[in-house]
Amino acid sequence: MKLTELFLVTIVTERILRDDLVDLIRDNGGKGYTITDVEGEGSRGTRVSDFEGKNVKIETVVSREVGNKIIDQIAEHYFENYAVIVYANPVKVVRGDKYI
Amino acid sequence: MKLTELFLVTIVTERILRDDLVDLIRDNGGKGYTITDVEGEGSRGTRVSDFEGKNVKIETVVSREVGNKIIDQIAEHYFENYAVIVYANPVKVVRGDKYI
Amino acid sequence: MKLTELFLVTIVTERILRDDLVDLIRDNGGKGYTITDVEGEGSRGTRVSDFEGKNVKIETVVSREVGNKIIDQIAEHYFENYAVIVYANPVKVVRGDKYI
Amino acid sequence: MESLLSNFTSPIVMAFVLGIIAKVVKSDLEFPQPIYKALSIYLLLAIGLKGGVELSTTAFSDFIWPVVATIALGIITPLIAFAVLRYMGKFDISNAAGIAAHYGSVSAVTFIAAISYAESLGESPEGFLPALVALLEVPGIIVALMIPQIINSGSGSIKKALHEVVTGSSIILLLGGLVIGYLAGPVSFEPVAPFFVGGFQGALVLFLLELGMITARRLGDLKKAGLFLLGFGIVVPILFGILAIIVGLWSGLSIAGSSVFAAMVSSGSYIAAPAAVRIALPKASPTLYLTASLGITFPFNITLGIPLYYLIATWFGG
Amino acid sequence: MESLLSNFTSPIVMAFVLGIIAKVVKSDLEFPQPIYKALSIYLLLAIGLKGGVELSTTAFSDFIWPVVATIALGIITPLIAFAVLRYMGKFDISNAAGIAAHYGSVSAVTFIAAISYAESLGESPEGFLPALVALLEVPGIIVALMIPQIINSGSGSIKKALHEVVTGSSIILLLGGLVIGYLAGPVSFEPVAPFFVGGFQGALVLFLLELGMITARRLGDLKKAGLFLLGFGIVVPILFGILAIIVGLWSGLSIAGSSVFAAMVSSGSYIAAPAAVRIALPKASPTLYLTASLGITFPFNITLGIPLYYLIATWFGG
Amino acid sequence: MESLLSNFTSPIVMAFVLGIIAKVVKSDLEFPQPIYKALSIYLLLAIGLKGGVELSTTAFSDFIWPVVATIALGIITPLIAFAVLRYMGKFDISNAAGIAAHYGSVSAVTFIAAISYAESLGESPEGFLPALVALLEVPGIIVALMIPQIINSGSGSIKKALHEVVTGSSIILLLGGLVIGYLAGPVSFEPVAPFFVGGFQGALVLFLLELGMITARRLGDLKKAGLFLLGFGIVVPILFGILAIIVGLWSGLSIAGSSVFAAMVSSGSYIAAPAAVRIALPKASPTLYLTASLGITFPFNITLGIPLYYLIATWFGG
Ligand SMILES: Nc1ncnc2c1ncn2[C@@H]1O[C@H](COP(=O)(O)O)[C@@H](O)[C@H]1O
Ligand SMILES: Nc1ncnc2c1ncn2[C@@H]1O[C@H](COP(=O)(O)O)[C@@H](O)[C@H]1O
Ligand SMILES: Nc1ncnc2c1ncn2[C@@H]1O[C@H](COP(=O)(O)O)[C@@H](O)[C@H]1O
Ligand code: NA
Ligand code: NA
Ligand code: NA
Repeated sequence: MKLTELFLVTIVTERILRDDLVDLIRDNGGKGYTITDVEGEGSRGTRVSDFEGKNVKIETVVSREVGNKIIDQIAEHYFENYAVIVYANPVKVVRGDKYI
Repeated sequence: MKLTELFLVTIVTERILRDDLVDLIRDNGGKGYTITDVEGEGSRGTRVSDFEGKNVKIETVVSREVGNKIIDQIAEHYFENYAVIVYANPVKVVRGDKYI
Repeated sequence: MKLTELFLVTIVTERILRDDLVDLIRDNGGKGYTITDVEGEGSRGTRVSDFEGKNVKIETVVSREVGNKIIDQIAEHYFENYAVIVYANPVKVVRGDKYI
Repeated sequence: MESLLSNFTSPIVMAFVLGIIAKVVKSDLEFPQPIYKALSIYLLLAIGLKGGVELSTTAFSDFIWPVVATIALGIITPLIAFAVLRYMGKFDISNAAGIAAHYGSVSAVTFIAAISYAESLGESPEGFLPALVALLEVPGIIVALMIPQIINSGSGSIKKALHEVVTGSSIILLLGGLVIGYLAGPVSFEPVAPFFVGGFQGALVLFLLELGMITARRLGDLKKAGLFLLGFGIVVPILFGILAIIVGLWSGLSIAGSSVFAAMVSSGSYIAAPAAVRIALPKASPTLYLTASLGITFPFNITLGIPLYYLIATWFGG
Repeated sequence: MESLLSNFTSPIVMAFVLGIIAKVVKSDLEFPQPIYKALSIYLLLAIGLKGGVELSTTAFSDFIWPVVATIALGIITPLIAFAVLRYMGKFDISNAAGIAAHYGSVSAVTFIAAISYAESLGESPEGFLPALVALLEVPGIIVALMIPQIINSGSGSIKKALHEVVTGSSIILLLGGLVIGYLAGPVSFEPVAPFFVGGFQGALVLFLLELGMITARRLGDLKKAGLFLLGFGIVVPILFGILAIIVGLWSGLSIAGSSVFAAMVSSGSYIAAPAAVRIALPKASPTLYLTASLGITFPFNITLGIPLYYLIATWFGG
Repeated sequence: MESLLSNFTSPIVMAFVLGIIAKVVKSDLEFPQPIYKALSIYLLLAIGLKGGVELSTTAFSDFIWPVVATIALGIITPLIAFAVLRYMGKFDISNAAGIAAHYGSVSAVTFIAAISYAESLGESPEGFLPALVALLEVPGIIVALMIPQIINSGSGSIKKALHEVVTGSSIILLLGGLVIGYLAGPVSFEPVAPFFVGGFQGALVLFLLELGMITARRLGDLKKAGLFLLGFGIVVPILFGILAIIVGLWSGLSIAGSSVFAAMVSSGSYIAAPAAVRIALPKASPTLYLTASLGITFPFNITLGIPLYYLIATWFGG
């Protein structure tokens, strides 16, 4: 099976940003995403979404360029006021061209 | 602590394939797996499992050979008709020989 | 955006160890963590937490040293008697200095 | 006309509409998955239990003919549906069989809504009808899945699909409930009645709220489904309903019972069938079969179909 | 005094205290998230339904003035709260407006607890009060979010926040319930009453157990909130309560009705408002507004406030 | 004999069997985790509340001796269990103590099933028995966990385990419910009774359906547990049951009360104890203690044990 090297960008953030970030991913050329309900702690405390299910983790497999764009956008719009962590690592993807 | 380099194979797919894929992992020599309930979107739309809890993410830490076998099998049996994404990345595992 | 290379340490274990491991991460210098409810199978069978929601996955983004300390501590205290898998991989983190 | 209106002001139907509205205005209202599952476990078990308790006080001769009628319709309806879809609708074999499997089976919620409707009019449909729901659930799916196997060798795993249907949670709960209710009888059932009978209608309101939200998602797929399927999803249920009323009355069911029977037979499954079809006929499009059974026939039946079947049953049986 | 004590031995209030205790002793007691959500869906829908059924038998002239009073207080209270926070408390614009939005809106649970309290004393507050809860939920948030827009251009997205509030699940459920209950009327409502009325008080006990646990987490933030906010969270609700009693009695509400109205007006939202404020005023600190409305005012109202409002209403209206 | 049969046709017992069957035929029936948790919160709180309300109308002298009896048995039974396991069964210290901790504690569901059984026979066991369940939950676990500490220094953290037991959710809910029920009394309890009393038996049916499925998973481990443990899991509960009947009757409990007391004392914990043992005795095998208490003793008690204890109590006390 041919494997393509792409990037897995992982975002963990407040649940309230969920739909916004999905839009952000799509608008920057992401072809898909996977969302998990998670809990967590970091440098910021209180969430307004105590009632709504804590944090979400959004993972998206993208090309390097799309990944960079997504990261930049998140940094610009959400880093200042929201609880969010973003990291990326290379992954080998089957049928990788579907996701570029 | 001695760390062994192995591969983390991640599969996100329709919930209905869950048990089949667990069998597939075992049959190809996987020694364990971790399953998470997730949601997501990609190129395929409707799931029959709207009622059943969306997608599942299956992660398995395996040797390179086992990983390749698993990927090939999934590609052969499920890529045509089902919603599925598969990717892999190297990880350093503690007590790695347990998983080979 | 400047990206820092750090390590993502992933631990999957019995739910009953959840709070202990969070303490262990903090005590060794981890600055945050993300927890997911998961299911899984490995070499150990029965969990006492059948009622409590199976396994948990704990992910923490840390520096190499902190990661090594965490891994060593877990190996020392939990490997003998509990179901646990630990692995690590490098990730590029945005605002990485927050997590060192 | 009036009885139609009374259906529209039933809390059950209005909750369904509220669910649709919530999604149309993009509300963040969300029904937790586990609650949805719990409600469906509760509803299916409750139907089974009540049916079983009733069965325990019913003479065998009263329900043997309805049983025969149910099995017959369970075999005939998917065949008719397949023929219509394949030869009139020009669907390929997989899709025609996949959709047919849904219409051969039954939607438990449609059944419950029909019972509630009849009861709201002061009628009392036969108590053993839930046993017929359990009976009708399986054969239609099997018949439909067999078609591609006979025509050519289908690609999916029919054996796995059969296991899926026969041991599916709805069958386990319905049948299990029936047996428990039957063995318990009215006296042992009494202590659990407040939970399973008293709370039933209210729980149904919540369930239909969620079904409305799920259906709303399907409505977006209506375009992809096409005009033929839209017509199919309304006309074929009406035909099946009329057929069921005739057969039902003939088998000895009361007028109200026949109208509920019609709702049952005309309804399309959207829990048991989709899972089985996805496994046995992986090439069949979930968009098509789910849109038909959940996006078209279910809302039609719940709002217009049920009062219509009652009207027709009254004409035929009066 | 006695009526105060009777509030403390109500299962609802004691369940709330038990929840706090559970967290204080670090019990592993945990309320599953989906259950919490399901309970709040149930409670909101149930309030709406009951209110709607009552509305269907109430003359328009009976509730038109209370409606006017509600809207007026929905506009005035966030403005007062903002002024107090900004000019006496020296909070910045974002935080003052963010907290004000919470106090302009309403806590449905406080409302329910007030109804239960009144009923436990043998009173019967007006049945249409839930309609006022739905009415009061939105305008206060809008007014408060507008303030920073008017003073300077606020940074967050006010449009998104408004959509969030207006289509929020509490509004959909309350309003939807009201309409369904109104259209159904007492007769169609009867079959679902055991679920939505009979089970209501008990479900509320579970809900308050969980609210107690959530509140306990807030208590840890009390220090960060500061003394001013602590005073604000107690004194301002009392003032709003007195204001509401006067306006309520004037608008024709009964004594019991006015006391419930006071609990409503004095309460701070902790579901609809936080989500909207987080979006529209991202710089406002969730710690401040959640601690105020959920950590201070809610426990105060549920234990002391409600009996107090009843006492005052009796003085004023007697 | 007849009363045994009547136990087998109780909806509760049959739901348990249905759960086992569902797993044996590999049905996809699944009980959502949060629902399971919610049901157990509900059941424990409901037992507590009902017990508390009863306590509030019971004279102190009526239950002081049963309290003493409960504590005594809570201390003695784990010691006996340990001795049997260690010296007859040749288990190592960790495993013997770990299993003993389970049998020193109590299974709330077994208790409830025993109450239901007695009530189905027209008996009315003492209303304060739930208070004894809360009392019996803790000491047995503590005693058993102490044994390895005394014999040699145990490896796990006993302090953490004790905190786990004493602040565990079952204690918080049972004790909390008792106190709330006691303070509320019958009058304040009335509005929540439909939820906590009316719905109780039905909720129990759902709970036992799930317990059946969990137990079925344990049945696969029966082989690993070995013949000795199988015998232990049946014979020791019978012995404990007889002991409890004698002590219970002596302490003034009624015949029905003594039979329920026997079910309680003979039962093995499978919620509180496993968590504590896993922490305090990490070397003890969960397979052994869970299979014994949940896979053997629980099904035995629920089907045969409870009617048996009733029979014996009738002999002894008649
Ligand atoms: N070092 C970390 N490792 C893993 N997850 C983290 C880390 N720091 C923060 N997070 C996650 O990101 C969320 C927001 O972090 P923060 O913005 O630091 O409050 C937290 O609630 C965690 O779920
Ligand atoms: N680019 C992507 N990144 C992350 N997850 C994806 C991506 N594409 C698809 N997925 C996940 O895989 C599932 C199946 O994808 P697909 O086969 O493209 O419909 C989706 O529902 C997502 O959960
Ligand atoms: N090879 C593996 N790949 C992924 N997850 C694993 C693997 N082995 C074990 N796990 C996870 O770690 C848990 C404990 O594993 P073990 O200690 O082997 O029983 C399992 O329940 C799985 O969730
Ligand atoms: Na049908
Ligand atoms: Na207010
Ligand atoms: Na015991």
